[in-house]
Amino acid sequence: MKDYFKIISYVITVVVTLFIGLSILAIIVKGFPDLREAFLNRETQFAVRLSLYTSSISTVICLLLSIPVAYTMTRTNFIFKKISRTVIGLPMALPYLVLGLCLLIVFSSPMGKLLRDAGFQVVFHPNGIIMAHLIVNLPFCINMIITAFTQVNKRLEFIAGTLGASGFRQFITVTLPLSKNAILSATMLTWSRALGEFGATLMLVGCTRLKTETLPTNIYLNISTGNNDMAMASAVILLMISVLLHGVTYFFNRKSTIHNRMEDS
Amino acid sequence: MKDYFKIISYVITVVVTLFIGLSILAIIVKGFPDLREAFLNRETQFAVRLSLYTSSISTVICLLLSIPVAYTMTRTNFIFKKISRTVIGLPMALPYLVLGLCLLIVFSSPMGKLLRDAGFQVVFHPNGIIMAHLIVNLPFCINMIITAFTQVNKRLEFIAGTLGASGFRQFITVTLPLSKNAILSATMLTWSRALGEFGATLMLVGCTRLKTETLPTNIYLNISTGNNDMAMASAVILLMISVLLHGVTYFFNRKSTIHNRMEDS
Amino acid sequence: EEPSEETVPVLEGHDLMIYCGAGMTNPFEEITQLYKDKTGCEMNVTYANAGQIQSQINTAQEGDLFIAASADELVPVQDVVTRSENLVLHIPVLAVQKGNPLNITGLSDLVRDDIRMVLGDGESVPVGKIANKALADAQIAGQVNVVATLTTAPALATALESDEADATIIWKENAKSLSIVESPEMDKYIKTVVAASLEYSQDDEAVENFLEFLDSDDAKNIWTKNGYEIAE
Amino acid sequence: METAVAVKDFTLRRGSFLLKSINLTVRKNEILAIIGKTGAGKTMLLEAISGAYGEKKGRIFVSGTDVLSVPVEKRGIGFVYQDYGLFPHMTVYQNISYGLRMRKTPKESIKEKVEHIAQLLSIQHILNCWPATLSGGECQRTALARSLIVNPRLLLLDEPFSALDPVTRDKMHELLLDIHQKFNCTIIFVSHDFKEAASLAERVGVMIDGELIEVRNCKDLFLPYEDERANEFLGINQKERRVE
Amino acid sequence: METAVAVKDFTLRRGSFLLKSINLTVRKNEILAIIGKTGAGKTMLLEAISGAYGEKKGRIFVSGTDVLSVPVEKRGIGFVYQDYGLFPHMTVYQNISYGLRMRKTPKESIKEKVEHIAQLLSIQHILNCWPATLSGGECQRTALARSLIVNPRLLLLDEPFSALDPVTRDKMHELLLDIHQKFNCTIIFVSHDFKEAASLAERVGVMIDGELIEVRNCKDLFLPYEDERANEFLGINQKERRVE
Ligand SMILES: Nc1ncnc2c1ncn2[C@@H]1O[C@H](COP(=O)(O)OP(=O)(O)OP(=O)(O)O)[C@@H](O)[C@H]1O
Ligand SMILES: Nc1ncnc2c1ncn2[C@@H]1O[C@H](COP(=O)(O)OP(=O)(O)OP(=O)(O)O)[C@@H](O)[C@H]1O
Ligand code: MOO
Ligand SMILES: [Mg+2]
Ligand SMILES: [Mg+2]
Repeated sequence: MKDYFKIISYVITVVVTLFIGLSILAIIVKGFPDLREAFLNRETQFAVRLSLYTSSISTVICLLLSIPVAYTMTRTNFIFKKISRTVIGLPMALPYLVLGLCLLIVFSSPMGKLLRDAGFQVVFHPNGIIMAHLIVNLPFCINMIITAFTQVNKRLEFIAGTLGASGFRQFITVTLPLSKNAILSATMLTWSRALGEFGATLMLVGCTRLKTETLPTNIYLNISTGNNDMAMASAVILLMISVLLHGVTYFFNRKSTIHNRMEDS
Repeated sequence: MKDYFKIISYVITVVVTLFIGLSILAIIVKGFPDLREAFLNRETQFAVRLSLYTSSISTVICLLLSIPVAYTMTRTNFIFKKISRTVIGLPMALPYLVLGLCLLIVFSSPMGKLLRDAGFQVVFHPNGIIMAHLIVNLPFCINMIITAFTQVNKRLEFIAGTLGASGFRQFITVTLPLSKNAILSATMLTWSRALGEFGATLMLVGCTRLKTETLPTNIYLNISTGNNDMAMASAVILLMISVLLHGVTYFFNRKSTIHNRMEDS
Repeated sequence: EEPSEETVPVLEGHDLMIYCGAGMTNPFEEITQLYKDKTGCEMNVTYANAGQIQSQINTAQEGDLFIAASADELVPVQDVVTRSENLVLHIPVLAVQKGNPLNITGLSDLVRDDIRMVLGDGESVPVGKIANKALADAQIAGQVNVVATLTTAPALATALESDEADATIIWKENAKSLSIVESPEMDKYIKTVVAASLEYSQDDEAVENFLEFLDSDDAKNIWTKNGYEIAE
Repeated sequence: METAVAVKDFTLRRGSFLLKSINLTVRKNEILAIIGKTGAGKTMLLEAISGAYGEKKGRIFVSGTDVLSVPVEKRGIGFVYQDYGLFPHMTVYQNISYGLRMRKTPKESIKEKVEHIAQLLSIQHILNCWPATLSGGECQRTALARSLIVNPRLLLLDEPFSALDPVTRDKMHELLLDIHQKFNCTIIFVSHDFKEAASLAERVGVMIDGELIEVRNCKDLFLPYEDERANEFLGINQKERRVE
Repeated sequence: METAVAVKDFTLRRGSFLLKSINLTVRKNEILAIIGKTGAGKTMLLEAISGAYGEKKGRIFVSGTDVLSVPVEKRGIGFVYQDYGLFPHMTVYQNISYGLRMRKTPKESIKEKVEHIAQLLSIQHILNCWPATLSGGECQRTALARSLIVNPRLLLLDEPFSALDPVTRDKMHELLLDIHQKFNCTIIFVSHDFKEAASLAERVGVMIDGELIEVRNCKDLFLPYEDERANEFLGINQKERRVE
């Protein structure tokens, strides 16, 4: 039975890998001839920079917001916990396009106009890309981190308390490091999603070339122009960034802690 | 310090809730007047059914595939592990539109045509919606489940082995239940994403009314024709489904196991 | 006009697969519904923006017809177009916020620095291409304050409605909640909606018949009702 | 005489188990042993004294203040758990130094202190190991070191020597008495070893089925009890009969 | 005489710790105790015998076959870990019945057997509890019940009675001898209690610093050893000198 299941698992793994691999291969085959051109294209270069910049910033903000929210949800008795959690979960099943439209409505409202006059422009402005990423990613990221914090044994935090750690430091020195893997995984998913997001972005900031054009927008525009090969070339660049990103997370995820006697140090 | 951090966390929670809540409010305000009409509309009804059907099926398939793949990655020494893992992670940062295009290319290839002749049509067919959901969700789902399995103490599996459980049953009775929370969370995220996905779907199967039109494609079309209010009405329906879905996961997530002496049974 | 003069063949059991520009969803939906009711022909219409449709046609290599917002959209698929028919006129207009609060009277006004413009993307969006051409012809390209380029005509309209911009160039049918600047300058950019039959089609009978129907008054009425104009 | 711990009518229900109306006073600097049958509620009592249970049926005072009114990090309580509760993501060194780091002790001073206590507990050689790789006795001594190093006013030890071999255990006994003298702390420890209890503590509390039957001076430990269960537990039945 | 366990020149390095070339033969149906200083490698030796380490410096045979050549579920080995290793997501009942469920035993028969063994180990009252709520001694007995219920041919017990009070411990000793007789199994157990080792086992192995110094008959346990560390560990130094 053991081997039976193993074989099935292997087969499924191979099938899934082939399914995804073949699809990606399509990108590489189509995109490769134009890759050089894409690299040299000023617009593409700008899009790469803007994508990296906005997605990195939005990922950091997303984590900085998600961690305290997850803390509130799992470690305090904040009275609005339940309602907050429900509200935050709502956008998950909505198409990004709709979320973009929502943001457009919100930030075009008198309140949004006030913000703009105060110097924080969102609509048609690169800031909006970050906002779009945030509304797309926050619900997922918060959810994953809540799951992670829930797994941490609260007694270890209490022990940290008896050793003199305040609630905050218990959290920083025990809860957070024990959730490290899950947080890293959440970071990677968030970052990936931010890099690839264009539905909400397009709606909120449009696709002004050399101003609000991210790599996915660039791809969308190219596909919309029937320029599939250039689109695929940009997609190959995204793929490269993605591989790099995986490398980075892998680096942070290196196992330093031994969790098992069977392992050797 | 403790209270300081707590207060900041509360403030952030409130801000995030307001940010998301206001955006959602925009949907409800705009969509509510047309909601009745949307509910009575035969097309919308069809889209709701198709969305529920395809997203549920794709979520189940996604889990059925992700679990063995994650098993292979974390519990076996399959030789292609590393390469599989890398390939599977690649699509994460790609815009869904590109993934749809990839699938379109793959399934329009001679191989795809063979599949179609064998009775499995994908392009412009509801099957394609499921395929689109799969390529969008598999990388995320697999990643989350790998993270979950990695957290499980392998010694418990060994102990199960000494008690007579084969590798497969160790997995079923120990690894899987101990990852329950994370898997539930992954299921919900996957299902949500499937419900809201339209980028890849639109590319692969189009949006033929009463045939391949899901709720998000319906929304997309309405937005593309300037019919924002009808789009928002459909979005409200999606919201309702999403709330239901949260309810369901919450139900399965009810705590039955006591993980802490401080709790009472 | 009397629609039921002609004898309508029964096309029960036939089906057509049609790509249609997303911007024309409303009228075309009505037309196909009417046609289906009349003939029993199964109509599978899929809507998307032109570029996406071009990708789908070239990659999937199937489908019977492509309804495009202008003949320009046929270029990337011209090798597989067997026949194309002009349907109705697609009218681009200079649109401003309701009531024209900034009192814009023509293209030349757009250089004023109190006017914020939004335009369609100049390469991927048909109205965007038209706008670029119009601005260039008016010799004001580069002098107008374009705050953003967007990807769909309705999005441009939405931008004006929510006071994020003051003027734009869009199709007439998108400007229902805006004011249109009546200026003849835009007339030369009028496009024609075309229906192109594709070589992948396997059902000549149905294609022929539907193309005929598109030429009928029944169909044309629906177009005009939606803001399009009949070609002379 | 100052009171270090005062438990007043403390009652706690968990599932079907009931910790029944405990009354206990521990003097400052006293060493109190608690013995009792497995599942009698010894651990629960220690946990309650540490303020781990938020419920308030009865009250518990540590150094004169209600333990629940003070945040855990200000209570000055050290706790060595029966299952050690080491931080799995920190090495032995990091585990032991944790309390000092929370007190912002300078680095060199930390190093010195950790090495000193590690030497006393014979765990210098594992300072860089991860908890998951330690042997039972090594875990226990690490947990002991971790709470001793911050000199808590009150030390709660739950079977702190159970995983040690006799030689090491003797060494630890001496060490504990040493520390008690040096740092003037109050110690409550649970043990299954009557000899150990009697040799380390001044008084011994006997717990059975959620009740604290009696607290006695060590020398009287084996004198007959009113409660029959206590006699049975301490093996006094026979002796008594022989006496009769 | 049949051999149950044969360890041949087994060597294992973990971090800076070395289990040095162990040679050990255990007869079928024998009860062998292993004593030794904390951190000496007792647990590691048991783990190695159970086939937990995949490495192959030296070999280990259980019932005549190389333990690594048989998948773990076919080895017929029961293991009670020092830290119990209970399944946290199963109740005590589910933990105990786990092995029977894996053997597809009928439900009624499982119920009967679990209740029987729970009674023997005095844990009937906690069958529906979750491991996280149990006391140390309750965990230990649950772990014991869980491995006893499937009648393994070879039982490896790592300090199986350390968390029990003396009364319960005595009861468990009797139970173990009972089970040994009834089911004809081979038992290797680790203990810190010399008396316990001597009273339960036929032979005792002494481990120090990763070496298995000697395996002796119980009655000779306190006779002098060649290895000085063993003498010191067993407190023989003085005696020996007195004899001289
Ligand atoms: N949350 C809970 N739910 C149900 N029962 C509980 C809970 N917490 C503790 N118990 C029960 O309370 C009893 C007392 O537990 P405690 O750990 O205090 O015993 P103990 O005296 O320390 O025993 P030992 O010597 O075995 O460690 C046990 O029977 C335990 O199962
Ligand atoms: N993976 C590992 N890495 C480093 N050191 C390890 C590892 N596994 C075990 N050790 C060390 O091996 C030594 C022997 O451990 P073992 O658990 O066998 O001791 P023991 O004899 O059972 O002690 P105790 O009586 O305290 O339980 C210990 O010093 C332990 O720290
Ligand atoms: O009708 Mo279009 O092709 O979306 O402008
Ligand atoms: Mg206890
Ligand atoms: Mg051990």
